[in-house]
Amino acid sequence: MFYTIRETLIAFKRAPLLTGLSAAMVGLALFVVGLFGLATYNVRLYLETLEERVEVVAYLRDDATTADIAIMEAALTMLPEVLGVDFVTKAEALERAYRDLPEFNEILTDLQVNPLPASLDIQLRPGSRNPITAERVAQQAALHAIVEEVQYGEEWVEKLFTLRRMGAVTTTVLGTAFAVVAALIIGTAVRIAIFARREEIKIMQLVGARDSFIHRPFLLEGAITGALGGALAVALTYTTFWSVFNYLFTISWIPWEWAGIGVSSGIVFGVIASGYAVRKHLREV
Amino acid sequence: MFYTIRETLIAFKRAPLLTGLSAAMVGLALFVVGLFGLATYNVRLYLETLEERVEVVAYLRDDATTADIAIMEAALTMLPEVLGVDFVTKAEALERAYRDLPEFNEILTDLQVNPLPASLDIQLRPGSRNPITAERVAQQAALHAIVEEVQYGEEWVEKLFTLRRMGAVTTTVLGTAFAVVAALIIGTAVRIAIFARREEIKIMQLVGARDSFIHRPFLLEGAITGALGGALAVALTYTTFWSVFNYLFTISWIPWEWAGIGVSSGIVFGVIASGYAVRKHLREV
Amino acid sequence: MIKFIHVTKEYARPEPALSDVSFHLLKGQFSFLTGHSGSGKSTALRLAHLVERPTEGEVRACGFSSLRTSRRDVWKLRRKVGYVFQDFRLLPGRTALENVSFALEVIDSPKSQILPRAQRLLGKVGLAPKAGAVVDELSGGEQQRVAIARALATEPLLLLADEPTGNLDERATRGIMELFWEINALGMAVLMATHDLELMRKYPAARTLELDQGRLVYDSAHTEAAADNVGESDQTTATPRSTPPGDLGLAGEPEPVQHQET
Amino acid sequence: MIKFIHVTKEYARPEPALSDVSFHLLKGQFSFLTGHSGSGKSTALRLAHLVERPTEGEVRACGFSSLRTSRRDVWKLRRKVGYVFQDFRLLPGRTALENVSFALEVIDSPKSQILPRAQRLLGKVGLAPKAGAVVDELSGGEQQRVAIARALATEPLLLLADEPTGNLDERATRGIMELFWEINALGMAVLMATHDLELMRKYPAARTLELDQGRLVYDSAHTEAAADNVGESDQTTATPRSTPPGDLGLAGEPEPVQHQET
Ligand SMILES: Nc1ncnc2c1ncn2[C@@H]1O[C@H](COP(=O)(O)OP(=O)(O)OP(=O)(O)O)[C@@H](O)[C@H]1O
Ligand SMILES: Nc1ncnc2c1ncn2[C@@H]1O[C@H](COP(=O)(O)OP(=O)(O)OP(=O)(O)O)[C@@H](O)[C@H]1O
Ligand SMILES: [Mg+2]
Ligand SMILES: [Mg+2]
Repeated sequence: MFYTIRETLIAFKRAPLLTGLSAAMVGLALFVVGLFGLATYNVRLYLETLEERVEVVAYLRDDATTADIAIMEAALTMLPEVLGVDFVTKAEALERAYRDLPEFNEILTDLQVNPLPASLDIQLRPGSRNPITAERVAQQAALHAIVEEVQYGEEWVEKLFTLRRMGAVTTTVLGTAFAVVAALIIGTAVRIAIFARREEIKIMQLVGARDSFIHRPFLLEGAITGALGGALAVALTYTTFWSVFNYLFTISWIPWEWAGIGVSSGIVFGVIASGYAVRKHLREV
Repeated sequence: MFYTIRETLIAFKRAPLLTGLSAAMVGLALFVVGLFGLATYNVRLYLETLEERVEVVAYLRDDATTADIAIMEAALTMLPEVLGVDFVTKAEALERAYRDLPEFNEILTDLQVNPLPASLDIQLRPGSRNPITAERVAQQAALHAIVEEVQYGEEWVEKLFTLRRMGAVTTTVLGTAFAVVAALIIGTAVRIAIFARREEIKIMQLVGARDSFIHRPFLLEGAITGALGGALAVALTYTTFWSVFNYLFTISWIPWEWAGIGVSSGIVFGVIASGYAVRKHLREV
Repeated sequence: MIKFIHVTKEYARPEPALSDVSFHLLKGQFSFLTGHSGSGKSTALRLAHLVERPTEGEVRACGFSSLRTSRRDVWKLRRKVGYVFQDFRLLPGRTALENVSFALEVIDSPKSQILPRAQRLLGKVGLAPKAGAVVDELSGGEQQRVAIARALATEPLLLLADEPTGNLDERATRGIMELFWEINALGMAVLMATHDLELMRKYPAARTLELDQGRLVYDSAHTEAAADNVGESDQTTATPRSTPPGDLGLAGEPEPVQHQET
Repeated sequence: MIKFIHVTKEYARPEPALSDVSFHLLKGQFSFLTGHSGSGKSTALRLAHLVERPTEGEVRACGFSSLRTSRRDVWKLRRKVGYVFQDFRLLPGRTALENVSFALEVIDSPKSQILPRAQRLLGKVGLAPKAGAVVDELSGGEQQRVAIARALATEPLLLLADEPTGNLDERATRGIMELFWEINALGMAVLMATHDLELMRKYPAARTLELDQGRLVYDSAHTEAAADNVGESDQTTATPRSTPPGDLGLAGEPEPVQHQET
């Protein structure tokens, strides 16, 4: 172990340029993934705020009593998919209509009685904002006798759901592609670096070193290169985040676990790439 | 020139692994940019379809004559910002309301006369779908006597405009970041490859080669590496496009000029990186 | 120690580098390997180290046969053999001391002995004051002596030395040769490729093998035998005519071919 | 051709590799440079090639002064000088022929002459049959001869040869030395570092410079002068006591220091 560490340090000391360049390359490759993660994470957050608007509205008959409404509200609140229930009176509904639908203002003003019904607005829990759950909740609400009609903006919910699915697929595809590319770049960088040291590997073999003995420092070197690169990637991503946040618009920093995963995968890939590259050179002698 | 080409070929022949790895690295770096370009291009196309919905609606008085309406339609059509004008009759408006606003169905059915006004729906040209132009067109429309009221969904237009601006900024920031990263990766790859050949550079100097003489093959090599990498990047991006198109959802291929720009920049960066790296090694001897 | 049995080695080129070479170097024997430039000396040494494998025939060294030892096991052979490469092959960027101690680390020497032993060997080849210098910055002769120190540091059973004095002046050459003789007297077999006829004349007690265009044309162990029936049987090769000097009682005993460890 | 004026060269280490060395190698003169391993021979040659610059003093070679020639101009000097490196420094992965012709291409020789001349020189060093072999696959002595052919191919005014026969057998050494003498007779100055005393004895007509621990302790051009006041003035160093053999009429004329072209 001591030998391995010392050999690795010697390699760094001997060819700081090579090590530095490899680490930089790894860092840049992971930075691409980091940037993408940052963008994805913020898009996801934005979609979530949109989703909060998904709600089921139960329009109530004008003859519903306060007690009936309270019972229904309590029943709905107990459903596992339901986050909360808001009661909107006829007056509040009219107010909203004035605000949201200016083209009807005239008509509404002309009417003697308030034609708009009272309603219970049912918000769904984050995981349940999809067409199927929304419909189920709507059916539950429709069972109550005081309900005139239930609506949940099928179209909007469907659209949002499609958008989310497309987003998820795109993110997965692009993310995977970037990760694979990053891995390949890391692998290539390490292989080139080891190619530049093939003579050394040969000499070690000639003086009787076992393959595992030759491997170890290179593996550790790959790990350190990966770690340095990962750290660099996190630093670059954070700098980007910070600049955008301060000079352009408000975005959120990715969860630190993501950063951790990035660095760890840098290390893993560094080790794998080194191992593969060294093995290839070992076989040649 | 002959010498340069021959030397470059020799370098490829001598260390195909090194050349191949460098080209692969360049290709992967540019692939990142290509993927991003593909995503950006398609998001842009999607935003454009959304923008098509930006329109100014002029509600007409019930006493407007067909002749008045025709004159107004003609006048509006002649405005440079206007793409087209659609006349929507009172009956059509009612039909739309039934369709789009189900919660008002009951009210609408109860009414004896149709309360909804006829309207002229004005579509704007692609470059003019922003709050300022929309307002100007709205003011133009309001000048006509037969107009009751003009609306153009200020909020929606504003939002879309903000979305587009954010999109443009994000694209520019991310795109620049990716391009810079790709350039750095290319530079690093070429530098590592040349580092692996520093002994050769030294020998050339020792036998009396002028710096420019040593440079040239490396520059050509950088150019070829860049070109190969660029071609690889285009191929990879196209493969991704093709897979997504066939197995996931319909997207569009980026304009071929973008691909051309990608490959050219690969070449330019290859040459610059080689030049820089060789110069660095030349100075050391 | 080393046994070549009708060994032919062909590289990509048409003329073989070695053709039908047979000889047997006994335990503790000292032998020069001579011949013109390109006659196959280095090739013979590389074959004995299993860096290359013969095209035909068999090479046995320290109990390892070229026919049975897999690539993954050659390190076991290499730990018993010291090799002074013609082009030194020092680890670049490391000091002389690091180069020598590296060879000791590789074979898992006890940690406490590594540095003192490396120091002592550098002293023996006259490089004590240069122990801390990076090898790339040493003169040609100094590098060669580091290579020699590295080869001897592991106390090998067999030393393969490829023109180990090519970059040394007379005084240094004498020192190195005395060192070789001394360690040879303790039982280490030596096969030393050299083109220095005068050097060989100074050590008439050593066996001499001469190659010419890949053929073994002279073996002082069979002065009367014609060059072309050399190595026809184990018996002939196993009987040395000239034994190395010093107290090497075992030199005459034929070495049994040990089977490779697994 | 070469003039060392109180040259001292210190590397990172405390003891200088050369201290206060002064000598003047005349046009067309043949000189051996000898000394023990590590005495500074290669350092002196590198200084004459402006690969290194002196710490103190001045080196002039072929009209280029170490004090006035910038790094960007050294290629002009190198085109006039052939250098046989101690470690050969051949371009890896290329054939012997490519290595020699490369040196000719570098100095912009007429294209039609490059291959024939490279071929002829490989023939002269006895490597005609190996012209097409990749240098990495040549034997040590073969590589050394490729290096010699490369150095001579450009018809240099000055040959710096660093132990050019260290890997060669006696016969090949004789061939190379004859080649050197022959070309020297046509006017090429030679400064040859060697540790082969016997070789020097065979060419008593050549001048001999001897270094010891970085000091010039013997110069056959001043046999009576004490070693420590060697090179005190240009006058002493400029007068050769022994001139090389052959028809070198110009050997005695001191060479005017040309100023570097720009
Ligand atoms: N890897 C190789 N591939 C092809 N040919 C080779 C290889 N190594 C050596 N040769 C050829 O085999 C022959 C013998 O080479 P070897 O190195 O054994 O000679 P040597 O006796 O050591 O010569 P020297 O005294 O010059 O070192 C030479 O002609 C050489 O060109
Ligand atoms: N680049 C360098 N950095 C530091 N020290 C050096 C360097 N090159 C040479 N030396 C030291 O300078 C001294 C002279 O070296 P030089 O190579 O000139 O010796 P040499 O006479 O050529 O010896 P040899 O006959 O062994 O080749 C040696 O002690 C060597 O270790
Ligand atoms: Mg050899
Ligand atoms: Mg030297």
